[in-house]
Amino acid sequence: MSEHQQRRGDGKFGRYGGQYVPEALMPAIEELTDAYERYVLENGDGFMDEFRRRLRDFGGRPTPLGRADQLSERYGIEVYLKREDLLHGGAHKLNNALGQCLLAKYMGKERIVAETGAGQHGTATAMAAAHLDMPCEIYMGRRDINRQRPNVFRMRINGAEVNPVDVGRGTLKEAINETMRDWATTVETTHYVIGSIVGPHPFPSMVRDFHRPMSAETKRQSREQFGRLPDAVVACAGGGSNTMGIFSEFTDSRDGDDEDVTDVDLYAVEAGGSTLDVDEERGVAPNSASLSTGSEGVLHGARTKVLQDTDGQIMESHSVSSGLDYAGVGPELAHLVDEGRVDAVNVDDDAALEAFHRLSQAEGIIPALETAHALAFLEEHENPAELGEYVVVNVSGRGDKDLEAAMEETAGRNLANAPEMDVFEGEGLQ
Amino acid sequence: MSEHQQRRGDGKFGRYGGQYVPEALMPAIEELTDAYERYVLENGDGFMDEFRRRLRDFGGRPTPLGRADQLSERYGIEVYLKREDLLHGGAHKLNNALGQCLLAKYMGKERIVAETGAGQHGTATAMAAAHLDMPCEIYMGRRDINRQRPNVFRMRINGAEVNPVDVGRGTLKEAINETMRDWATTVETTHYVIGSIVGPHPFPSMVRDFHRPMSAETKRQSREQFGRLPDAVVACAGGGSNTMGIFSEFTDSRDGDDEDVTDVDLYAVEAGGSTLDVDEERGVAPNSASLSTGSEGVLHGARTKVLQDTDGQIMESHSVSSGLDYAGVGPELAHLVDEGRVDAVNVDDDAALEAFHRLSQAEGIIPALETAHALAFLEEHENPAELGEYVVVNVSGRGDKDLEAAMEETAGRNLANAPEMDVFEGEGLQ
Amino acid sequence: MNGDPTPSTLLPDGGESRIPDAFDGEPAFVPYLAAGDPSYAGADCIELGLPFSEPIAEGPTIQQAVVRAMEGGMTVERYFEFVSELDVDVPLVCMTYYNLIYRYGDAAGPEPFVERAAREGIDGFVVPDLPVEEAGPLRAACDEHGRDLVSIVAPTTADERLRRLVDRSSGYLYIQARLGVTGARTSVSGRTAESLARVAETGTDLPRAVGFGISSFEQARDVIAAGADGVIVGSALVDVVAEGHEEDRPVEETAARLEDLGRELTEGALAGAETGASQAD
Amino acid sequence: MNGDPTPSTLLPDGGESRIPDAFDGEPAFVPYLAAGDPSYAGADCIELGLPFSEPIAEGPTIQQAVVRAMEGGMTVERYFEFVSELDVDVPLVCMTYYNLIYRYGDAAGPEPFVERAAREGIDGFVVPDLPVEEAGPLRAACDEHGRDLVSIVAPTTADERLRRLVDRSSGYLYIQARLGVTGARTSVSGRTAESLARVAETGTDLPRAVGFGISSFEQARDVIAAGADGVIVGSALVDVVAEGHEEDRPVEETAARLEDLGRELTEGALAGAETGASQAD
Ligand SMILES: Cc1ncc(COP(=O)(O)O)c(C=O)c1O
Ligand SMILES: Cc1ncc(COP(=O)(O)O)c(C=O)c1O
Repeated sequence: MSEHQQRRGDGKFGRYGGQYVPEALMPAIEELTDAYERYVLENGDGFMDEFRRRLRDFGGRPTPLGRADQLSERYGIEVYLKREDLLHGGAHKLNNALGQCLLAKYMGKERIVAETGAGQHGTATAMAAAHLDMPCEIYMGRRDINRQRPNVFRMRINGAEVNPVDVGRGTLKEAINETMRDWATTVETTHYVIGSIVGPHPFPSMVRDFHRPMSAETKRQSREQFGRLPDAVVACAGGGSNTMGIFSEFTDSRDGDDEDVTDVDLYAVEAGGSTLDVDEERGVAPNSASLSTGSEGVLHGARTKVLQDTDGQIMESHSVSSGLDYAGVGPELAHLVDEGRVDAVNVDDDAALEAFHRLSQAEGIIPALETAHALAFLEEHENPAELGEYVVVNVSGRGDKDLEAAMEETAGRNLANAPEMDVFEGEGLQ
Repeated sequence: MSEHQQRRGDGKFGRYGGQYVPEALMPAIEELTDAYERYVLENGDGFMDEFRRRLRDFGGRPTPLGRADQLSERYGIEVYLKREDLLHGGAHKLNNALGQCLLAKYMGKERIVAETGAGQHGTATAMAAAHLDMPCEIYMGRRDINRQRPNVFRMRINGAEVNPVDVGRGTLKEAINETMRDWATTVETTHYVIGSIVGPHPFPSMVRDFHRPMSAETKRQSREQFGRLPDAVVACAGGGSNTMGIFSEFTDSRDGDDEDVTDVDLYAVEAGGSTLDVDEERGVAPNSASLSTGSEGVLHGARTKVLQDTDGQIMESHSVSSGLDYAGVGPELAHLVDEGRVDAVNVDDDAALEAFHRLSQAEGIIPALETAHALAFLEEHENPAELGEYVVVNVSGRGDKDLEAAMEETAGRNLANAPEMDVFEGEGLQ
Repeated sequence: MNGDPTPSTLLPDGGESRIPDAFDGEPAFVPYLAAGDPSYAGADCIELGLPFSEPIAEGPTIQQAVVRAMEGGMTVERYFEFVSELDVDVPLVCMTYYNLIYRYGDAAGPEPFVERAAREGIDGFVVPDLPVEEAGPLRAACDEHGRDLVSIVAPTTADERLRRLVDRSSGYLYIQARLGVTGARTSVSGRTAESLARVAETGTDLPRAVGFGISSFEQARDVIAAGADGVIVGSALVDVVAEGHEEDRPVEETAARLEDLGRELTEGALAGAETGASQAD
Repeated sequence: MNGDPTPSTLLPDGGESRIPDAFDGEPAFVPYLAAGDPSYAGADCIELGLPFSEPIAEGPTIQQAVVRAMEGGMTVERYFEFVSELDVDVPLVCMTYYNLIYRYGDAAGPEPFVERAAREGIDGFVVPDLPVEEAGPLRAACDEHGRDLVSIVAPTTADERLRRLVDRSSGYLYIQARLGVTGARTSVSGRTAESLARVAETGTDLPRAVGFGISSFEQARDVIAAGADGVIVGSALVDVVAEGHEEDRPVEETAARLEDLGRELTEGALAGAETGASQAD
């Protein structure tokens, strides 16, 4: 089997992956698979060249890798931050949104649809679609709409339609279902831009490849800045796109590297929510830790780890961060955890909020609440020195979208390091 | 006179500039002037090396220069965008805030104060101070606090104190006065990080130099991307820091360039507000066009162009964008306009709002309302082709801070290209 | 993946699927009902929905039915109990999503579910999120237990793919009348006729039932006239049930309305059969 | 910039500044009042504020007075009218910011303002935002019209700078008692004594008046005892005026209170002079 065929794959990652979608979508999935192979894997018509150019000139790649001086001191190790928060739109999400919108254009599609949870994928898609002059509709759960109003504004301002999804709890899961329905109706003219490394093949592989620059840059920048690869890379995992994006160059050594990239430890930090315990009765998991506590199932087109009850009904997940609040996870990540290549860990809501404030105050970077989970892992670790000398944390996004949510969630808790809140509540400042 | 001495200057730009500050501050101003010369101009102790490294690893420099496909088509010229909106914090402001906070550290100062209008300089300063582990207090007018709440949140989250200024109209002017008062009290331990190329020498020169990378990158990127320098560079002017930042390499040819940098046309776009007419009676200028309509005066430490009545009382200025809402302008910019090197132009509130929506929808970039003025200049121009073949517009910041303001201001107007607003008002989406 | 196509005539012993009989003779009327809804007499075959929390192929009507059923405490166990108590003498097709089939029982894989379903009297399965590529294990389990696995043919299914799909189907072919999700519509896509013609070209013996949006006499008539062997009616019936729920109607009244609508559609189908026959002349 | 230091004794003809006389003999009491506030008898010299929209060197008390005055319609013209009508026989010092001086009249530059001020009876100027580096043109205009330009000496003013500053001052030296802005405080910075000593070392003949935060008998006593020739009292008096405004007191009552406070401070200054004299023994 040639390198190329191996990369192309069959959409299976060990026992995970596959294409569990309605027949009506299968032709589109096949067409997309062909396009993925032709344009992404083989750079047909110079697709990848244009993609990389637009990532640079529109997206702002490469993003920096920067030393976190205060955190390094705090943990006694060298902490470096990969700054996806500086990508256009404020999160890693644009890598994928731009890649898929561009691919849709190469495929002759006329319309873009996407789901969104936190609104980050939706805003990224709206921006990419506007940039490429394509009409765009975003499905978003009603509850998320209320939690992430600024992102709703942004999508509308970028000219996208935002379609509220009222079914169920009104979060990401329902938005995905609804987008699939749209796609099943409009599949001939429309491309569905999935927001993470989930869904049927070729999405998990394709989305990972669009996010791969994170990893390639981290490799190069680590060598430039401290002369070698890091000992560990830490990223938060919702669907897992920022995780697989920054892990991907370390999971195989296909570039013929001298160094053993597989020596780099990889940590996927899930949202532990309020507790890892599950309320089977009500079908509620007060967390989003599908890698740590989920079981094998089929969700949204792929076999993977999911939060489900004994019948196989998908549970309501929970996280203080909308972007991690999802009952499934990418099949490749599930596989890498099974294989022992990636460590799945988790931190709870409180720890994430504290980490949110810690990074803001110590480094002058307000992280997304999703990202705060990755940072909390360092704090929660009994002995960070065990992680190694150089640790890279993926700052998957900025926290501007989370200001109101973070303030609200902070107000109700007794956090060690939160700023005085009264000033926000109209007394001090209004 | 050597190159170096010429650069150092005496703080005068033709008839403008100087040091009109209380005696108590003069020693600090002298100390700062020494530090500016030693660290910034002479790279003492490797200051500029560290500054450039932190601008890269923390700030995200270089920012991209990217072609605006849709605008280029619309105007029949090649429009390129310099993406300061991708700088950490969301505006060019960080260049200066990081430079001054680092300088304060080299000078052994223990505390940072700053004024802010739109909140962009305040957030940039809060971030830079947190990054460098220095305590920080920001003065902000009460009215601006109410107009720019997200930025207030961000400053607080970054650990800065935000001190409301209740005097007068509660905008930038009053905040500057109040910060000067703080500084006059604490000058021995505190550095005042001025937010634009205003104030007494050495601030105008120093702030310009910290913003100079915008210009140096634009030069290099233009050559890389279209093989020569642009025909024109357009930037919005409040105090004028993003303007002078991106103009500075084109105002002299000190780097011994072959090409005649002075062939590049430079446009400073001021806020025309609702009208250029002035209400002398009430002391109100419904615009912030000090270059176009102001007269020579002394404001906040420098002689420059200011909006004032016949007595010399400073007028209330106005703009839909808080960041341009200032009655003065940097002395160097005033001088360059007098000299004919820079063209001062202006666009009104309506044109700026339309440009805000236009860029968002056409290019997938939501600009700051300040930036929208620079973009509106292209639209308002009778014949953009007269500007030349290649035009660079400085996207000084992103519009996330302006979402609410833009929505509100849009709702009251009859703009050609605004998205339906009902969806934002709770009917459609809430 | 199971490479052996298994036409419905090749059923192992231990109980046979009754589905082939349902399409013998006159056009079949195949109502879709959520388990627990008032049962329906007059059907030739019943698709009985087992609700899944992520009904990605369903329109609003059936989504709401799913929510209703799940809030009413529907579980896989109760579904099977309901099936076993059901007093009808037509074939039953279980319509559900793959995860419920896959997760059932102690061992991973579809076999335990199929085994239990067969035991309770289910004749076959329609699984909207299981394309032929992933259907191997379920196909194997169905073969083992003599059940049918119905394939959906979409308007977008190209000819080559259609052949593969026809080869691996049993029971009947579910011809999807139009793109999109389930839900009652007023007209039937012109592509239905096209699909039926394309299926005919494959030379398959499998009956073709048309579903997605069938809700009226005219629609039933038209699809049968175009060559279908039966009509599948889901949302139109579920709407009647939903209305009954909303307006708190007695179960008998809803059942009577279902019967009326069923009769209308059956008559439409018969009318279509006549047209079809006369056209074929 | 005017290179010639011009001590206050060298005044050209055409009316002389009366300021030197104010510091002859007993310690001088120099109240600061906004133009328009009730006038004050008992002063040796009066600093009369011309309000500017950006009073960067003032604390809240005087900021509020500025707002009051500007809302009351104070203009440069009215200021001069007020000065010309003022019925006091002590020297008057105009305290304002440079822009108002610079902008006055048709020609740019400070000369027209100084000319008019001299004509209306102003003896000198204190301009808080005009350090010696920028004071050349105003100094020249003052010389031309025989007016004094008072320099402020800050606690942060280092010795070399102090010498330059002393050289270019006339009238008196305004010794800033502490860092910060104007405003009444309860104690006087220890740095005041230090400043006075450093000024003494320069050997200048110029009288030294201490201001910034002087509000009580004790403070006045202490600064005079430390070698000052006078006390400048601003915010403490303006507070009395502001209170009068707020509580709508009759002008005479406010004037009486001002007189009381003035007496207290004058007495403090006298007490300080005695201590100073006895210490000098
Ligand atoms: C900033 C940020 N980080 C992480 C995530 C989680 O997604 P993923 O796990 O696919 O990276 C999101 C999703 O919205 C996000 O916005
Ligand atoms: C995005 C942006 N652009 C421009 C300005 C105006 O400042 P300056 O004229 O100094 O660049 C501001 C000030 O807040 C700003 O936030």
